[in-house]
Amino acid sequence: MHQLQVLLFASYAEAFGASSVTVAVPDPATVADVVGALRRLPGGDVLPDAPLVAVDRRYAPGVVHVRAGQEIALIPPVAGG
Amino acid sequence: MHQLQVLLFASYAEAFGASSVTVAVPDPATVADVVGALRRLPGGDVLPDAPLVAVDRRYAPGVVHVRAGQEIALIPPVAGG
Amino acid sequence: MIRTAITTSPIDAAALLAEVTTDATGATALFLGTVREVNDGRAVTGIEYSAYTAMAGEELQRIAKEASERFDGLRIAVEHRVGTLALREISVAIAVAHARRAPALETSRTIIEALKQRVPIWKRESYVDGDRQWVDPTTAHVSATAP
Amino acid sequence: MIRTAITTSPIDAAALLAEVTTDATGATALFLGTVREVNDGRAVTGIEYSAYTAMAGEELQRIAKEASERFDGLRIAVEHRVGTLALREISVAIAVAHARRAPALETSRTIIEALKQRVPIWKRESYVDGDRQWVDPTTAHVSATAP
Repeated sequence: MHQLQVLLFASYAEAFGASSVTVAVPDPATVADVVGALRRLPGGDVLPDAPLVAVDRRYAPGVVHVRAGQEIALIPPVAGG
Repeated sequence: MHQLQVLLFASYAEAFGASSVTVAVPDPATVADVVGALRRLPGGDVLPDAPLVAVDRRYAPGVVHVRAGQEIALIPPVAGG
Repeated sequence: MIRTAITTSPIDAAALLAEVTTDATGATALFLGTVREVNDGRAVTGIEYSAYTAMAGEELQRIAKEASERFDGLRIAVEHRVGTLALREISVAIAVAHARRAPALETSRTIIEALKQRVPIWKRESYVDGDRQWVDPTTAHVSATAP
Repeated sequence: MIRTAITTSPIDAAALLAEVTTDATGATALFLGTVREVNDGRAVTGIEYSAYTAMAGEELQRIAKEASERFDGLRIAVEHRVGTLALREISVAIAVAHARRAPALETSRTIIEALKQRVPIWKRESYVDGDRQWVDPTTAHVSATAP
């Protein structure tokens, strides 16, 4: 297991009560592992079935591997425009 | 036969050398009769097969009847915008 | 709300935007036609737009009215300029606002396409070499006239 | 030419129009998103836009770049504002110019649709009754949050 920091925004930041959280995930870990860990935290019940995740500022599907040092962010449903 | 005035614009005004012309057409006359008469005037060779005609400021097909007192105009290919 | 005009004055795009945008609209689409320096491979120095003004005004209003009937709550302002225009000046401005973006965008497009087909306005381009020609979109090139 | 920005300053639509329009362009399409007073049947007094600013800037640039590759000679300027906006203020402006109208109009539409799908920006509406809610387009209604 290792620790990864995940950035949170907007409604997710409110749900988790923080602008970032640290999750413990297997090493190596995938985006899906990160989402699973987030879902088990207090507030994680607000997450939809497949929340959007960005790795290093690009959307990344569940199968992508992530490691410490990457910028990982959980993206609520976007509402720009 | 009776006389009808026809308004001319842009390239057609140049071709006929006037901003309006008077044509002699059967009574009753149709838009097609007017176009036929215009085609026989000096400059009338520039007209395409089916030039646009407006009667009282609306496009009118060849079969429409026209009479003196109506505003009849020959419309070159439009190029607004 | 619909306002259409054939005008001899310079077109103020910002004024049209302000005219159609309200507290109830969430999307505004603006289309501008401007004079460009090259057409059909020739260097253009200016364009003279002329119109069958009375019919052009009525036809433009009919086009805007027809387009407005496809969606509720559209706000439409259209101006077409006539006279001599320099490079980069605005020849036509179509501003459409609506609560939602799709009606605003689609109506703007509907109006410019119909305007180009139906409004009796003509343009004569002036070229660097002093020549002038009427533009004929139906032949995809300009038709020669006396300079 | 492509310029995109996430900005905290009021958006100047006229400046974007001037930025993309040149002697070589003949058509300019502008899309504006503005704050409207009613959403989902509730009276809105203002909107707070927030962003994952670093990614939003990069994603907006990627969207504009992808859109620019469909036609040669496009000129694109896009700004999205963040912060607290009042009614009628501009949240997003997309200005696209091209020699011809179809590329300008289609590119403008492509960009706003992609922006709404992909750029990590969120909005929280404030209502007359003092409540505030995050807007969630995926559920077609707002999701309740603590006021």
